Amino acid sequence: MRNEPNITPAQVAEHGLSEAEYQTILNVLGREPNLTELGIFSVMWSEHCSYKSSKFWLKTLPTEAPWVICGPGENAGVVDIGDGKAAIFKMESHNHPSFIEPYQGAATGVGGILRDVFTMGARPIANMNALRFGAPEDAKTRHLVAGVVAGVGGYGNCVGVPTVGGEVNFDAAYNGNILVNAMTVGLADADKIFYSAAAGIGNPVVYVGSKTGRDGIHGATMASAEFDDATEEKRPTVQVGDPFTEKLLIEACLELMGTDAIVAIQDMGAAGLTCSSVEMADKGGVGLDLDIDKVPQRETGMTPYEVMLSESQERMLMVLRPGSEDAAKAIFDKWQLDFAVVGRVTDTGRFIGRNNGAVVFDIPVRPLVDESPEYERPWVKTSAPAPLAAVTAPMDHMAALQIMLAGPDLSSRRWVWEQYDNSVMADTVRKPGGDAAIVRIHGSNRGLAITTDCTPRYCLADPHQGGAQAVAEVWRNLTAVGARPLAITDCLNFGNPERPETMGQLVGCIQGMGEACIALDFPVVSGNVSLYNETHGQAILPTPAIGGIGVLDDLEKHADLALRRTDDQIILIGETKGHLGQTIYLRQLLQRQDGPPPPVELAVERHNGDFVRGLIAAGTVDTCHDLSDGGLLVAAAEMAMAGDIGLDLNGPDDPGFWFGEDQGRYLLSVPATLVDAILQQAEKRQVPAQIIGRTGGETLTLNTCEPISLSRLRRSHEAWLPDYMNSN
Amino acid sequence: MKARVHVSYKTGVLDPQGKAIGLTLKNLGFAGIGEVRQGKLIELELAESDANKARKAVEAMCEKLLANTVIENYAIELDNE
Amino acid sequence: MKARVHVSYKTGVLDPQGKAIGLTLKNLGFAGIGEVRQGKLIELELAESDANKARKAVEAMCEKLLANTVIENYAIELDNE
Amino acid sequence: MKASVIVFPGSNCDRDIQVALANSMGGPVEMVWHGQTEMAQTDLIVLPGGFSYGDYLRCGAMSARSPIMREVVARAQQGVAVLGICNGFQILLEAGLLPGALLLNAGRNFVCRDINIRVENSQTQFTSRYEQGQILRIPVAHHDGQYFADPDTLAELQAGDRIAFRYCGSAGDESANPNGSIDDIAGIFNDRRTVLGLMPHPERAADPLHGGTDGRGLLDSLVSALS
Ligand SMILES: Nc1ncnc2c1ncn2[C@@H]1O[C@H](COP(=O)(O)OP(=O)(O)O)[C@@H](O)[C@H]1O
Ligand SMILES: [Mg+2]
Repeated sequence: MRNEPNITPAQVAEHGLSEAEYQTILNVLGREPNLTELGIFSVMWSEHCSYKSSKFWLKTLPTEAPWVICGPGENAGVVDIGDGKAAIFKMESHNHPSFIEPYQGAATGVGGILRDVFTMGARPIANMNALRFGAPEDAKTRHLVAGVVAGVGGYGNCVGVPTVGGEVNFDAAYNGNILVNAMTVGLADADKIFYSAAAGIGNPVVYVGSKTGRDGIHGATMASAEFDDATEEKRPTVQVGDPFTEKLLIEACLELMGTDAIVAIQDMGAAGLTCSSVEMADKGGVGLDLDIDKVPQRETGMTPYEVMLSESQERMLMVLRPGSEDAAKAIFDKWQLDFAVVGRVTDTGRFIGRNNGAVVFDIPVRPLVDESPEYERPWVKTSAPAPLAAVTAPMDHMAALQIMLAGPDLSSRRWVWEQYDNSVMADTVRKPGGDAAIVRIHGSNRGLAITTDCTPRYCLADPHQGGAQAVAEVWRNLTAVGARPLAITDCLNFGNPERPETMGQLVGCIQGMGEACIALDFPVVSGNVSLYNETHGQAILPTPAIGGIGVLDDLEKHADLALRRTDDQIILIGETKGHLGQTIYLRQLLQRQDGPPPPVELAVERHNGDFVRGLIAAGTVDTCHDLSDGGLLVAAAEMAMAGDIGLDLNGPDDPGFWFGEDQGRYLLSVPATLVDAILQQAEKRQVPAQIIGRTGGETLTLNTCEPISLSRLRRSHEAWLPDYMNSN
Repeated sequence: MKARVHVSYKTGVLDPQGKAIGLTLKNLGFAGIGEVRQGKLIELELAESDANKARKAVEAMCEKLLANTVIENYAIELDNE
Repeated sequence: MKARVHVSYKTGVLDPQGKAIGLTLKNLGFAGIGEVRQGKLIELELAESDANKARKAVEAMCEKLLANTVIENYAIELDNE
Repeated sequence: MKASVIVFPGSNCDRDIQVALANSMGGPVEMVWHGQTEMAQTDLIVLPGGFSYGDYLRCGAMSARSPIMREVVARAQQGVAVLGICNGFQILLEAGLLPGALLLNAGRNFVCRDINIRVENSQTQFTSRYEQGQILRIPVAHHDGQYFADPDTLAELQAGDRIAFRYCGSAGDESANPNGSIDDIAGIFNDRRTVLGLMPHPERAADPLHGGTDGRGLLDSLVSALS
């Protein structure tokens, strides 16, 4: 081992390690680490890589179902979707880099999640993006929205994977800490999944993709630290994405995966070469020897520390079968990508790095992973919200609707998704704008439905209900297009877990999510945790973003929210109690954020959803929209605007009826001839169903309110976001 | 007065465009090509005729808009200076 | 030897990027800004040490790849020339 | 009929056009790697959409200098039909097979949207299945789709009936130009009308599940002319 100066307490602190953690390192090594070793421990034990604050609670989430091929623990989750195919998917955060450099931060976020998915042998077929920004009035918001959206599009469009949906929220709680969560869904043959466990003593360890530079050194530790005014200093840790190289990497990897050369494969994400090699070695129960000087390098004079901790993008690590190196190299040469044998699998159980022959680090693999800290952080249960104070309607319902549809919460997101190529690959069946996107399983008549959802204001008021609601809404959005929900991925964005209140939010949300997953048979198969999302002690809203997929067995039988016919009857499915607590109505029209969020009754949710899905699968219903933000009247208006067909609605005058956000509800538009049969079936199944209107004309009409023309409604609904972005 | 602002990636920042250009030049048969970097050149016409003031103004423009100082450097050239 | 190639739009070709920069600068409160144009600056490291030969080579690169002469002009600067 | 799709590094609509063409032809479509210098006999060469070479430097610039392009130019000169879609259109311009250039969208953002185009010349092997003046609904998805030509070139295109498609509103009259293209141009022919370049993606409107099949006529026209 090279002689190096002793590690100082300041260096330990700089690496984000506590004294106790440093003690463990001393015990593991039986000696003092050198700087490279300290760096390796620090990234492996960062919150981002070790999940030290959340592991305990994550273990409580249900992860199994007969159709789950691979749950959490690998690069992404894998579920069987029938016909010998598997869907592989995951969501991941890139919050901190996107706040510092929105374009590149968002772009490299998309690149990272794509790699997690094609690492496992899948061709990526769809991207999603769940975005949370500060208040529109905040000076930085516009610039951040522009940069993030351009970055998501810039990367996804270039690699040729359609971005088919997502969400956008604005709230002052994100002013200093935006959320950029990206999800990728891929498709593979169910019997050709690739895993990351290294195996085969003596097998070559191969590095492919881009060269290693000094980018993002300590990126993983940055994602685990709070922001402060020194943030500027950390700037060079931002990386520039190269989607062109990523596209080549996808093609080259998939080509190599068509042969039998690969024993194990892992992308280099956070903590780069360190994390990927250690994980591969640990999963396989083997050791790994690396020749650091063999790693392709973009810059001269890089130290082993820098090579091991670099977060350069577009790189992968593989263990190959001996003798297959030349054939593999030929493929990467064809795609003009770097290829280098950088090490061997060993039976020592140690992770050893050599630079020009000299050992520069030597760490036992198991303890590096197993001894990683795990904290059962103290937490306090979020206190129950006070009951909702009385609500009086500030204006007539149609006026309220117009304001809501033309505001930051509910206005059209077209300005965003038109910057994303949503139809490349020519398999997009339902583009953004509906409840869930639908992508055809290539070459078949089956499809995957995909959505992401979370209602952070509910999670703030009641984490438990909010966590359950996020899962339920995903399930409902998949159901609303007729898909059979299969599984979810999550991206848990929270503040500083060392604060018991924040930890309480995390615990509450996970508990609520878990309950919903069990009740809906909807396991978690992958996910990501992003903590310390706060600036100057101001935490974000608790935001457990959920991404879900479902399968459609016959694409001819799916539903869409756009009205298709005049003289249809509109049927409301589910019970409407008129729950106004934490609604958009309160928030936007009365500037109030009180009361409990709507309760999620999981059994009812499932019962109503199964009923609706049955109608769609039977071909009886082709027009359906679930009820969420904004409630009934907003959903009805969205259906009318999308289909360019008017609506005449009738019901009680109570604002709770039209704007309440009761869960487990759907609107159906059905030809008059089918109405009776549907209502009878509903009655038999004890599913609440009632007629609330009919389609036709060019206006939206509600009871005795003044009708509004659809074109006017649409104009203001479409205008808010582009107007906001174009004004400065 | 005319100002020319040259914006380029900081050293150490990956320049995917430059990389691809270098590759293509090699594929086209050009030999002896080392690193290739692509930057932006922004040319501005300014009403200001005092060079000092002009430089100050352009510097402010760079900091505020023209360069992304997280990953880019800038250099300013003024006509008649 | 280092070569710098400056590629800019020919007059008459719309430059939406330059236009938008000009507009944003005005919105940011900068006054007295006339036309703004955005071009590219490509920097190449060359093994060639003879300036004449280097210029010839870079000219060929421009004609073959670096500039689209339908819409763009180019200018070459060599270090040590 | 034999059709070949050229695959460049970064092409990403190669499979899409392959599938759509195969459906129209009822037979297989050859994929040709850009690094090849030769190509089997073929009746149609397609340069697909995508981000070849990442659209770095200029869209299509590096692909236009790929080894296979020498052969594509030679075949085009012999009169073999060549179709360039989106990035393929950009490559055709960079390769000099069509005049003009494609610049950054006037709105400076990537734009992905269903738009209307009007068939301006139905008397060609690319468009015979359409009516003159027919309005088609087809998606565009591009960042650099603003067609530009100097006044002389533009006049030549207009006089020679070489404008294939123009962006238009749903009634076919008012302008609904998504990228600021000069004269609302969405696609152009070479002087012999054997080469077509266009920004919209017919292969994404070729199947009922795409939400429309207006792009299919272009492929069917080629199949009926070249079979
Ligand atoms: N960032 C985004 N990227 C792509 N599509 C988006 C984005 N934000 C919203 N959308 C799309 O806009 C539509 C409305 O979004 P949202 O109101 O969140 O739907 P829902 O209430 O059904 O969950 C959806 O189709 C969604 O996919
Ligand atoms: Mg919905």
